[in-house]
Amino acid sequence: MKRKNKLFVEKIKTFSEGKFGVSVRKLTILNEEAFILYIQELTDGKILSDSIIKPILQNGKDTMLTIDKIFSSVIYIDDISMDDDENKIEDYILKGKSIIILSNSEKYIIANTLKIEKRAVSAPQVETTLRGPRDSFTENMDTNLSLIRYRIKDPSLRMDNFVIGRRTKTNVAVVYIEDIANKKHVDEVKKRLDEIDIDGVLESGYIQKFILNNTFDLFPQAGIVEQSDTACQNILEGKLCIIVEGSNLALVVPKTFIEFLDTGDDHYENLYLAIFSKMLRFSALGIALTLSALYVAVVSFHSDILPPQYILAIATSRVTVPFNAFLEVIAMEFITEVLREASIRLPQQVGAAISIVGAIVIGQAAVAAGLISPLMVIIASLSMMCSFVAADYTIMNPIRILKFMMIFITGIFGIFGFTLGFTFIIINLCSQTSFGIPYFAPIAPFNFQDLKNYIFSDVNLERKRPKFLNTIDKTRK
Amino acid sequence: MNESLTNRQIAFIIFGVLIGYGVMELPKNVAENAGTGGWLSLLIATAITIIFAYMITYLSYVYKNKTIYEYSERLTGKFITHIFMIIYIFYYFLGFTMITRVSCETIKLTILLKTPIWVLSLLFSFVIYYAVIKRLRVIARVCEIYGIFIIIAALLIHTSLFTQGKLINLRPFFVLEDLPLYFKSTLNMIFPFLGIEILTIIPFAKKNHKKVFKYITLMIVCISFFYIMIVESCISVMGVDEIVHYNDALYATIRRVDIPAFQVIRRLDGIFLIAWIMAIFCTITIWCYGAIVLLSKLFKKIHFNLLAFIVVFMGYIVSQMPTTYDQVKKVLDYMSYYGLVVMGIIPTILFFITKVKKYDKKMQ
Amino acid sequence: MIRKCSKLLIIFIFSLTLTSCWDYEDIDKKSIAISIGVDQVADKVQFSSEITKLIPSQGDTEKAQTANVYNTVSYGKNFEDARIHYDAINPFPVFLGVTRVVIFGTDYAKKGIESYFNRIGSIYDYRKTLLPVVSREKPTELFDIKVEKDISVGFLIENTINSLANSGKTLYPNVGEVLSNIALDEVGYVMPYVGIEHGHIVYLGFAVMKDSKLVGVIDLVDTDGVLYLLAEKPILVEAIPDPKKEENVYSFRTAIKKRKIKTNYMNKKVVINIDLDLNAALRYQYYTQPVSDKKIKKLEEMISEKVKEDMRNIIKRSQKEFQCDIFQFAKYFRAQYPNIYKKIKWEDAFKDANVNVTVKTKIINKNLADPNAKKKY
Amino acid sequence: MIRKCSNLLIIFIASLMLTSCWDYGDIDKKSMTISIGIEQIGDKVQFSGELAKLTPSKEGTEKAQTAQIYHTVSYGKNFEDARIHNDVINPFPVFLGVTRVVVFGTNYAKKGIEPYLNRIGSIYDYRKNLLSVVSREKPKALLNIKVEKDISVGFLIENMINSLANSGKTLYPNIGELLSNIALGKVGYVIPYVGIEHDHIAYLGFAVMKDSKLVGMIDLVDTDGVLYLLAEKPRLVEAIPDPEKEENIYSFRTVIKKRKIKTNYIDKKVEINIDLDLYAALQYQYHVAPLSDKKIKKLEERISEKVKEDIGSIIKRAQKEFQCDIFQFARYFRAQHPNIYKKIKWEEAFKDAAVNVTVQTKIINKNLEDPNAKKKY
Repeated sequence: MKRKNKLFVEKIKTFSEGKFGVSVRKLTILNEEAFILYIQELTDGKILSDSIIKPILQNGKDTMLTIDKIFSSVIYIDDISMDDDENKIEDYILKGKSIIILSNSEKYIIANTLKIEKRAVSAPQVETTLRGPRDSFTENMDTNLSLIRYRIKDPSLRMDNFVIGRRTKTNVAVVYIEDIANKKHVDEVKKRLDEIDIDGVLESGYIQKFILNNTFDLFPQAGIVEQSDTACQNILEGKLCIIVEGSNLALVVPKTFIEFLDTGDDHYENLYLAIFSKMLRFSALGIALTLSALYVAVVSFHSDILPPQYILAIATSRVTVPFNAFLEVIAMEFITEVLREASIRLPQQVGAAISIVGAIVIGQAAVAAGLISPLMVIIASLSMMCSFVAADYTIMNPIRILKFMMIFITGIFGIFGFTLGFTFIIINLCSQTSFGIPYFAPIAPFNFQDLKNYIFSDVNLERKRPKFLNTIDKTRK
Repeated sequence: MNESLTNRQIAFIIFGVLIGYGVMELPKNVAENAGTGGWLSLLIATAITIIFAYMITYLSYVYKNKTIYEYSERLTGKFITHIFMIIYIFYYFLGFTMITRVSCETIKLTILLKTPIWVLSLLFSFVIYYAVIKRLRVIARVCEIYGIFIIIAALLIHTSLFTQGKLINLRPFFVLEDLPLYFKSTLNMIFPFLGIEILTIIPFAKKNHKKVFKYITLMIVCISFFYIMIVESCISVMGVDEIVHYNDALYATIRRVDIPAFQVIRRLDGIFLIAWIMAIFCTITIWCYGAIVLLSKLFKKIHFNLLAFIVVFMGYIVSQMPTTYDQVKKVLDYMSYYGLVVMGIIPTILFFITKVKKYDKKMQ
Repeated sequence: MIRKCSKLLIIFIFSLTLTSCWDYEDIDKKSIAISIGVDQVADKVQFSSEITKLIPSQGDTEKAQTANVYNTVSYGKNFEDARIHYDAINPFPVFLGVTRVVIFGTDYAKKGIESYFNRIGSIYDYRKTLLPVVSREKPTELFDIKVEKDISVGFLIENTINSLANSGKTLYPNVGEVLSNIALDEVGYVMPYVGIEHGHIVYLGFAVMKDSKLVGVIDLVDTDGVLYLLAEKPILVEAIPDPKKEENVYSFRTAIKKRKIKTNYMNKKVVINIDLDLNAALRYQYYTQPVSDKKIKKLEEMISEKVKEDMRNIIKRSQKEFQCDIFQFAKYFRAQYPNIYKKIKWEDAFKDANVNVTVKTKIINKNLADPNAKKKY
Repeated sequence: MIRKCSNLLIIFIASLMLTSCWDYGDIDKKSMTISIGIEQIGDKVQFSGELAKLTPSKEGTEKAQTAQIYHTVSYGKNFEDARIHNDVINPFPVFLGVTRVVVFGTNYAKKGIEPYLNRIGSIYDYRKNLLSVVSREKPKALLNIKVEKDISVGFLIENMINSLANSGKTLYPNIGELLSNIALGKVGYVIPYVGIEHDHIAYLGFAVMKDSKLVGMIDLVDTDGVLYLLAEKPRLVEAIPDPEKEENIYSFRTVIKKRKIKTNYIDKKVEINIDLDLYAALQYQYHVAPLSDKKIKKLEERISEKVKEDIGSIIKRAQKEFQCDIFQFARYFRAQHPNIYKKIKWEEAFKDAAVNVTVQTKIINKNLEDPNAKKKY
């Protein structure tokens, strides 16, 4: 009986040396001492004193307190439990819990007094939309889960919790609706999350790297989501949302190529605007990838594709330019990429101004100095603007890289190289799978219904959930 | 490895195989053999192809998820199957190399004058190798996307060609006395229809039920209308006498037309080139895939990717061998007769054996 | 103590280096010479050149306009003398890094241009990839021509020769190659020959230089032979009349597939065997006639015959008229028989060397045309 | 192992490809020909070209201004020779993708333009929908005219013929159509004929080509007949004098409603029936005079009569003077009787073919005017 107590006392002794940053509070009540172990930075001092120390001291004045009595009738905290395993004490304390040990008791009480500073729920920065709720995810796990929970009040909403990272022990929650999400996907995600063996997870990006099926795949297979309503939309559709403690961007898995271009507010606007903005985004994606390459193909290889007036106009505008078209395009694209990177890295006040000023001033000066043809400045800035169009910016990163590949191959083979470069990208896209679902789903293995629903993205027309997800509960209505 | 494709993907694979290099000199062959009444011989050729296609689909339909190797082994025994396999492999390999070579030759003579041939076919081989090692399902998906793009581009181009052409060039539509000529000319109109036999290597799964026949015949009819549209629009622009002089008849016609209505793309050769190179890519990838699959059936031990590398590498070497353009053309002419054997005779033999031995009843 | 004076030392060295930057000079503070003309007038050497005028013209728009050009002329007993007179005129030090072309007048070329080549080889900022050209008229006349097609005469000549060389119709010998030929002194070399016709600067053909002295000119029409021998990738057009019907001409574009030059030395006589494999592509016929295989064979022979004819009489001309090995066969002979080469005197050996040329042509395509298509009606 | 060597292979090939871009040539490094003139002088072929000068004029304004023009001339015994002499003048490789018009001189047209048409058909960067024109004066003179109305002579001619063709007053035959007529063999064709009138470039009518040789000229005035037969949508103006009062003229604009050409072959003679339905719209009367229905009937007959006479005379002229089927009736005959066409020789058959023309006109509107309104006072 006494053995367990002796271990507890040793534990208290080691902690009280103050090496671990754990503070020990001794309370003497009637005939015995009670010890409260907690980490200063992680506990809410007010709760500790009001709902633990005060009641113990008051009740301890006149009655004999045993551990069970304290547990059941003294402490006011809601989340409270009992345990007797001594080496779990450290974990509980590190998790921000406080431990109450009586000098002669065999068990100890674990009370959740966690309090860390958290950002208020603010408007989305990454995925800003015109119409749509403003509350986006924050770094705090509970707020994120509460944002989802209050939107989907479905009993079968499951939030499986995982602890990943030997040292950081970050909580990762996989949120899905049990009778919609496809069993195979859920198990696959769980299997991969369990397999992760790493010392620390700091952002959802880490998790994303692990659940890819091949690290060298060019296109992202998990979408990021910052707005809680888009997250709930995906969960309702049958996808899984992975929320990582300490990161404000949740992951949505599995995600196909065209869903990266689908913003939340398409579903709220009227039908025609949704269709129009979808077409706009697709053509912008195409322009971002191919416009510079086509400029090189037309100016330097087969310039008789254009009618005569256009050829003469381009030729006269390019006369003073010392570089050939290929180098000019590479230089201009490089400048626009540098500007984009600079505008992100610079602090907020300076950043926005720099990118616009930079693009115009450099463009204008380059044209005035006769280094770049005016047409090229237009093309470079247009393709830069087009690359901001996608709702989920992660799809645009590979496009920016592939643009250079297309320019190089067109610079060598003209239209022939252009077509084969484009084919190379299409093959790569079609061969990729995101959790078993073909990446180019509604287009490549063609399904008219899904494609229609995707383009219209109108809730009352959409009777069925996308077939490629093959969810358990098929119908929406 | 489940290689099952949806009916729609099978139809688009046939579209990808048929529409390729044959389209480029189709107007010339038709005009040379059958004059302005060529559309009739095209229809006759389509009818024959539909019959062959029906037979091959029936075979694949009866022997679910089996390729020709398996069900011909069942029907005709090991030895004959090996002969068939060698015939098919050589046919696919020859097709793959010669079409690559003749397309690179045409691309060199039309748009990239100073680029050497070996570089063009090297780039082709790279992309084809990348496509082939991704296996049939990815090729089917690519063919689906490209099929739609090619159809849209073709409709745009050929309707505008019709507006520029003269109706009088198309007449006389039908000359009674020339009827035997039309039948005779279907013989050398086989080349554009070569490719149906690819169905033998596509294993049908349960989901390819009865409707697959409808899909395939519908696609072949749509392809034949596609061909007739091309031939009639080219003859309407160039006239029967002029078009026989150009081996790249379709490209010559497109370079001859200037549609003031589309302001920027008034010269259509930009769109046409992209669509045509995509079509060539689909054809060559599927022919190459055919050769590799059958080879992998014979040499089970060698890993598929290694086999693919060998076939593509050998194909590249063989495609550099012929020195002049006319040699390649001669090989392609023999290919069309060889194609008759592969597309016609062997499937009919297997079809009759199945019917005679009533295997199809047993398999149900 | 060392600490104290080391600081002093650093300051002193620092100030020294700051004040005197030796090689520093802005590009716009230099008079940039675009092309140099060298000619012999009586006993004086004449330097004439085109220098870019960098003063912004009156309508000063911030758009950088291409430089326009002014000409200068200076005379002197020898190069150094002429150069001093030349410097005396220019406001800024002369910068030769941009020079595109050196034009030698005919009289100077006749006297010998080796001396100026060595000068080019040695002066620091002269680029060795400079284009040397011999001109029929005087360089000063050439520079006085009003040029609308290009920025200046220098650019025009260099662009013309460059575009012709890229399309395989002439040679683009740069100073480096000429210097190496001079070093191998038993051989001559050819240089582009330009002149003025109807107010246009025109490439007339090749100037043949023996011991760097102008000995003759090869007209444009018969430069084919030289190109088949010397050019890297000559792409030439041969117009072959139809054997039966004279006025139907077949136009072929020929490209070299393989060129082998073998020399051997038999009973005191040098034998040079040149064999050439040509790929010919029939571009079009004046009047489309069916072309049977037999006729293809016939045409192949006629092309080989014509090309052999061209090469043979250009070599005969270089043996008889110019009497010098302008095709640098010496290099091949020395490569194959180094010891014999040391013994014999190559100039005379070359003069009476017998040369046999074998040409095989193969018509590879008919430019996607099918002349023998059967007409329906 | 394969993985390792395949990486090596890829790097090697990538670097190889990067260094040598074979077909690379920027558009502004090309001398773009706007129009080409071909003339036969003695036994030499003369190419005179009009090229776009891309060097911006001295006042380099900000907006891209239209290109200026410069001219080149070159001679040669055949096209290939003339082309080389043309290349030696231009600083950059010649680019023919922008060519607007090909001008044939009269004596070259007389000798036969088929060779040059085949050349256009085969050269890669020639656009086949080029306009070809025969000029009365020498092409060199035509191209050197100072033009203020348009950028250059080439653009001027092309825009002029194009606008006339769009308004149905002339034909716009591009090279493609001419080549298919030549391939058809037994027919002639007409090409626009231009010349210089009081130093303005003017469209003079049609040049008639038999076996691609110039045999005659149809003046502008009597081209109506040709347009009624060949143009797709001719819109011509007919001035018809009032039957009673001569000097009051009615001006009609006529449009074709239906045009049917039927041919048949009766006892060894070809018979061509052309029937034509015209819509005529009265534009105005010189002197406004009331117009009764009877008079409208009368005017309709007069119009049909005039058009019938125009067409009849031009066909008779084609049969007698030019003796060749310039209206390509052969196509209609072949379409309707293919086997007879195989048997007979069309040139002779056409010469003595019986042609009957029937024209019906219908006056559809009087341009919203009411000439027979009764005046009150």
